[in-house]
Amino acid sequence: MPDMSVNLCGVKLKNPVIAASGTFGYGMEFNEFYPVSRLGGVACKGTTLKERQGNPPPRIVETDGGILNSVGLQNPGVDRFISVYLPWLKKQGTAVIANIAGNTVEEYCEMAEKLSGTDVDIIELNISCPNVKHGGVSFGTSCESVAEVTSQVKLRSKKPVMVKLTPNVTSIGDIAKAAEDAGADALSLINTITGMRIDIKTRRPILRNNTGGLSGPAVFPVAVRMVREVYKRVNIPVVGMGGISKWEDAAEMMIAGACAVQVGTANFHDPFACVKIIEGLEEFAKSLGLSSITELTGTLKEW
Amino acid sequence: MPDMSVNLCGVKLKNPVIAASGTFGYGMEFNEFYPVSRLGGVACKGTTLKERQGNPPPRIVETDGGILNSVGLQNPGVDRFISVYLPWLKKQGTAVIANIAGNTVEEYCEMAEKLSGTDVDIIELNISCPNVKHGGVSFGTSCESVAEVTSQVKLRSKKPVMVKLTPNVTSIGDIAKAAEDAGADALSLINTITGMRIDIKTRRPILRNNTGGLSGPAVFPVAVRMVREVYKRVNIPVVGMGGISKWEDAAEMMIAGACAVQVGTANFHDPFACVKIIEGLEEFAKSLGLSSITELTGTLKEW
Amino acid sequence: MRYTQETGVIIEKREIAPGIFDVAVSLPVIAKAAHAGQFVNIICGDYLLRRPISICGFDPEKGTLRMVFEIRGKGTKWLAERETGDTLDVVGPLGHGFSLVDNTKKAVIIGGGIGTPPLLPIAKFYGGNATVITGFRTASAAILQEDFEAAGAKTILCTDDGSAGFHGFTTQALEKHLGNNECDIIYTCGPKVMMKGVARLAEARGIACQVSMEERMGCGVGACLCCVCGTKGKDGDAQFTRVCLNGPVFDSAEVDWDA
Amino acid sequence: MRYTQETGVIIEKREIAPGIFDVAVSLPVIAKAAHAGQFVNIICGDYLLRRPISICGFDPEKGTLRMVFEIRGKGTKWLAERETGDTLDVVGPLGHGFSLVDNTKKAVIIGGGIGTPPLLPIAKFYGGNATVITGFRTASAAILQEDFEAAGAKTILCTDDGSAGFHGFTTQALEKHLGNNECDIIYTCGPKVMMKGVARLAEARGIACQVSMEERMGCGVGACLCCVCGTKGKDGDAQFTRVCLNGPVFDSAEVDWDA
Ligand SMILES: Cc1cc2nc3c(=O)[nH]c(=O)nc-3n(C[C@H](O)[C@H](O)[C@H](O)COP(=O)(O)OP(=O)(O)OC[C@H]3O[C@@H](n4cnc5c(N)ncnc54)[C@H](O)[C@@H]3O)c2cc1C
Ligand SMILES: Cc1cc2nc3c(=O)[nH]c(=O)nc-3n(C[C@H](O)[C@H](O)[C@H](O)COP(=O)(O)OP(=O)(O)OC[C@H]3O[C@@H](n4cnc5c(N)ncnc54)[C@H](O)[C@@H]3O)c2cc1C
Ligand SMILES: Cc1cc2nc3c(=O)[nH]c(=O)nc-3n(C[C@H](O)[C@H](O)[C@H](O)COP(=O)(O)O)c2cc1C
Ligand SMILES: Cc1cc2nc3c(=O)[nH]c(=O)nc-3n(C[C@H](O)[C@H](O)[C@H](O)COP(=O)(O)O)c2cc1C
Ligand code: FES
Ligand code: FES
Repeated sequence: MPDMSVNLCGVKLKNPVIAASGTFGYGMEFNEFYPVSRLGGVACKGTTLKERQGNPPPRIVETDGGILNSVGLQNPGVDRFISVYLPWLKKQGTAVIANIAGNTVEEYCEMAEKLSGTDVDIIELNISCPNVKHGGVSFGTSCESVAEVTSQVKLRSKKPVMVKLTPNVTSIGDIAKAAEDAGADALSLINTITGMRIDIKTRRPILRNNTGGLSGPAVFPVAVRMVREVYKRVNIPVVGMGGISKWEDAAEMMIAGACAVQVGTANFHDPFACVKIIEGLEEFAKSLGLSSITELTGTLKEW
Repeated sequence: MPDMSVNLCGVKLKNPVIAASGTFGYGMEFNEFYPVSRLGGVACKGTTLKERQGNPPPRIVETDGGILNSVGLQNPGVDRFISVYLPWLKKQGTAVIANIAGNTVEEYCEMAEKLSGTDVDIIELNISCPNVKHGGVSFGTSCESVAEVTSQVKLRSKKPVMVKLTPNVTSIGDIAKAAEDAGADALSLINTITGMRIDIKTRRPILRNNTGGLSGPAVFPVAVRMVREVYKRVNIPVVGMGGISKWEDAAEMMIAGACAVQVGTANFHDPFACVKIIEGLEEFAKSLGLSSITELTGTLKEW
Repeated sequence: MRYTQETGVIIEKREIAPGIFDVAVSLPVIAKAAHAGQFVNIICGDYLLRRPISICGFDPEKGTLRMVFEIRGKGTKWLAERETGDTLDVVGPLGHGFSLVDNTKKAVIIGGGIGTPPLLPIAKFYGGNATVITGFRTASAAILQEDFEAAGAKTILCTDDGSAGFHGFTTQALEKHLGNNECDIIYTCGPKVMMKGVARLAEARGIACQVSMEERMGCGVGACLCCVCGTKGKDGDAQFTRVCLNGPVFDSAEVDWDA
Repeated sequence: MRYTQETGVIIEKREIAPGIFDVAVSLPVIAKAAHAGQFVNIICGDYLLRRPISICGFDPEKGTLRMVFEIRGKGTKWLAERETGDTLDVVGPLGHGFSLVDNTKKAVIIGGGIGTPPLLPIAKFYGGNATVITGFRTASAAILQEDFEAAGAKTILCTDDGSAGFHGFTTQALEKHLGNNECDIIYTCGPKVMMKGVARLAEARGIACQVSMEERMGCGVGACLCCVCGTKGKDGDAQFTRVCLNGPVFDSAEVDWDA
């Protein structure tokens, strides 16, 4: 049997499949389908310093091969995350990734400090949420601000810091390099691509927030390309996501350069998506005679 | 009957539907399905100063809701475009948009000069082709180079100049504004989003060029959002494209801000796509009691 | 494991009004766990998001679930094209349903259009103590009248165009009914404006009222926060609450109708 | 209007080898215009790109087109699931086919695997003057042998595993055949390496050779330049030429096998 575990900046994941932030809550709901201990990890819903109500509904619309969402970081705030949700999830026996989003660099730092005193495994810096007015994606679109928030958080965090990148940029490679140089322990990508759909009868955007973030199979080729670009540019681990819905996609993402993957939108279609991807990857590794699934990562032979 | 014609920077199109560059050749082939005179216009295959062979095959791969292509501007060069293809197409009775791509600003200018002496209706500056090594998309990703190439071409062109923007940028609004300020007569968007797909058996990119450009329904929400963003930012006409495959999509794009649309990938699925979109838009305009299809443009009521 | 993903065979299908279909699907696990007011989430062909459909009936013995749905778009069109013998991929039972406590109380049930199906199990519970007021555009769009009658409920049919029953809105019929009859509890499902009107009438009279909300959904299980509706927080503050997990049924007093 | 988009009913369907299907579709306009070596482009379910399939036979009187295809992926799987009575959206006839000029000449036809079907009309043209050499992985994968025989052609069956006929490659069988027989023209369709081998044998002997190329396609009609293969330009320069319009059939001397 191939070894399915991967080492993500010092944290051992039992397999390379992580549920993506915002699509899986804190794991409690999907735990009613299967034990979330099956997963390599759970990236929790984006957390802010204070509780947030998020954007008014409708918050989701289906598009060809994807969805747009505009949840806008509804969450109970970092303190309740730590006191209520984290203990439950940690008890299940899977790596816990806290996903944090601030309005200011200082907010990111405060949250990182608070989380440093918990048994969270990794902090994922969400500098790429397109659905909030302040902070969010604006931190992720320039090398300077990426470097600034990353280096400041690194000073105050005792946990490994994984920076989550937005695809809404001209050069994902430059942004990735800036995060690495600023001390990021790992990178994850892609967050959603900003989009809009309109109801032609009412001539209103379907989402009450006007725009939303595109995810799902539609974005997969863009995600693979960006993961590849980043993998070639940095020496820290890259976690790939964006449109992964079956094990073949996960394998493709790993071959492009991902050491682990996150699965988001696919959970909506098939609640067992993550489990099936883990099983499929294991079969694949077996059929290739790999001793470890990590042997896939970055093995793409470009033309 | 609603008036279906639109005025695109001084050129009257009989209807707002233009076949998108690179998907329709010079119209000869689709003219074997229906008279291309039915169309508002044809944007011709991207033309370079000298003949180009393009990239080796495979040049296309299907993805969820879209395709990646890496044709790489195979074309006979601007002189043969002018002597062989343009006369035929012009004779059909549809607006002819010459799409040009240069390796240098000077090449763009030379082509614009040559085309100024022909009966081409509009020059579309392709500063957004992701499938060539030099020039192409690199011109389209910074405000400075967009401004430079646009203003230089404007000095040498007697034809209206429509600048075609790439979606692979952090702020499409800034780029659009730079093009407008440099004298662009119109803007068209979006070109393709760079992506990659991998054959997990061979661990090779499926496209021989490694990466390709994503088009088709998958990109539609991104295109609508960008067209909206650009429409709000500039005062010149915007031609919307990216994933339009039915009249409802064209209507949505116009409501977002497009004065006309281009249809590309949809022609591959349904050779009559453009004709059906024209008919559908006309029915729609009739059902709304519009006297002119132009009344749709930009009528979105944002929340 | 509170939630089940089950592949079930369609064992019966009828078009009960133009564009409205009544199906029975063999889903033994879900049927056993189901409760009035809950819903299921169904894969419709190649569309990415599942479509939520209310449970109109459940037979734990036969292991069947009954659903009534209307063609509204691509997904429901696909669903309507399935035939007896075809299978469906269904997740359920989902959400927090109606509370049914004391069937000696007098219940009034108000349904509007395709909001009517989830109310049938309530009528079955209250039997003769239930009055069912349903509203439809026109006579031919009316559904489930015989089912409500078979449950022993009194029925008041309303149509917008007066082509059958009471000519007017369900809220008007409700107001009339409440003037002359006892009522301990009200249940409603239908268009938002109708439910808002029903809630106002109920609250004015101090009658408990349960409403079933509708919202576009992602996960359907409470994990993504896509499906929220406005509710009043403890201190009266507006907040957003998940329809799929905390609803679809809410106490009308909780709902912030203007959010 | 050289091209037609036609919706045709499947009037016959058979699985002629595991995973290989033989269908007859009613497409009167396309069938009337079709020529050996051309292909059609078919919508397969919800997939965006049409799938190119060669014309294996055409009956202008009955108005039917015959196609033989193998399940290779999602699209051909969808196609294989269609049944008699279902309709297909087909564009055709497309491309530049085989040139068939003088049926008194001796023709040798070499097909590999699923490359065999487009060769059947050639065998019908040459009849007794045709020798058909076909190669398959194994005996059970062999197709169309009776059809070639019915056309009056001599057939030489090769299998990679020796489970039927000649144990070895078609190119070996061809070399043997050419050593002992007259041959004026060669036609081939199959895997690229096989065609390259055939072309080399033909060119060494100065025999004209027509090859049918395969490439991933976009528009299928010559407009998008997605489907090119390497060919030798007039001055011997490498260039890329559209398989869908200038091919799929090329003179073997034109093809740049290493592009
Ligand atoms: C809890 C709940 C119970 C429901 N019960 C029933 C029922 O018993 N019978 C019935 O006919 N309908 C019911 N609906 C509405 C039904 O889900 C929608 O009509 C259906 O999703 C429309 O899908 P479509 O693909 O046909 O429409 P499209 O407009 O093509 O769908 C596009 C997207 O929008 C979503 N969407 C569109 N309209 C609605 C809507 N009204 N509510 C939620 N999502 C929507 C779809 O799910 C899909 O994701 C219920 C909805 C909810 C939330
Ligand atoms: C001119 C021509 C004639 C053909 N004639 C036949 C025939 O008579 N019988 C037959 O069985 N097959 C034939 N093929 C091959 C057939 O088109 C492919 O097997 C089919 O497209 C695979 O589609 P899929 O969805 O099943 O596979 P997938 O791999 O899922 O397809 C993904 C994409 O790649 C394309 N693709 C994959 N393989 C090929 C291929 N070999 N050639 C071209 N495109 C490919 C598909 O069209 C699709 O766009 C022909 C191909 C060409 C170009
Ligand atoms: C409903 C929804 C909510 C999301 N919320 C968050 C979030 O809170 N923080 C975050 O970093 N990413 C969030 N994302 C982005 C996902 O984590 C992921 O990056 C993206 O959806 C692409 O992956 P996918 O195609 O597998 O869904 C959200 C995505 C969706 C669909
Ligand atoms: C095969 C192919 C070739 C293309 N070639 C060109 C080109 O030469 N010049 C150009 O400006 N755009 C080119 N494009 C981009 C299209 O014109 C269009 O911007 C893009 O495909 C998005 O529209 P769609 O989704 O309707 O196809 C090409 C697109 C495709 C699919
Ligand atoms: S649909 Fe995901 S929380 Fe309700
Ligand atoms: S497939 Fe478009 S040119 Fe051949």
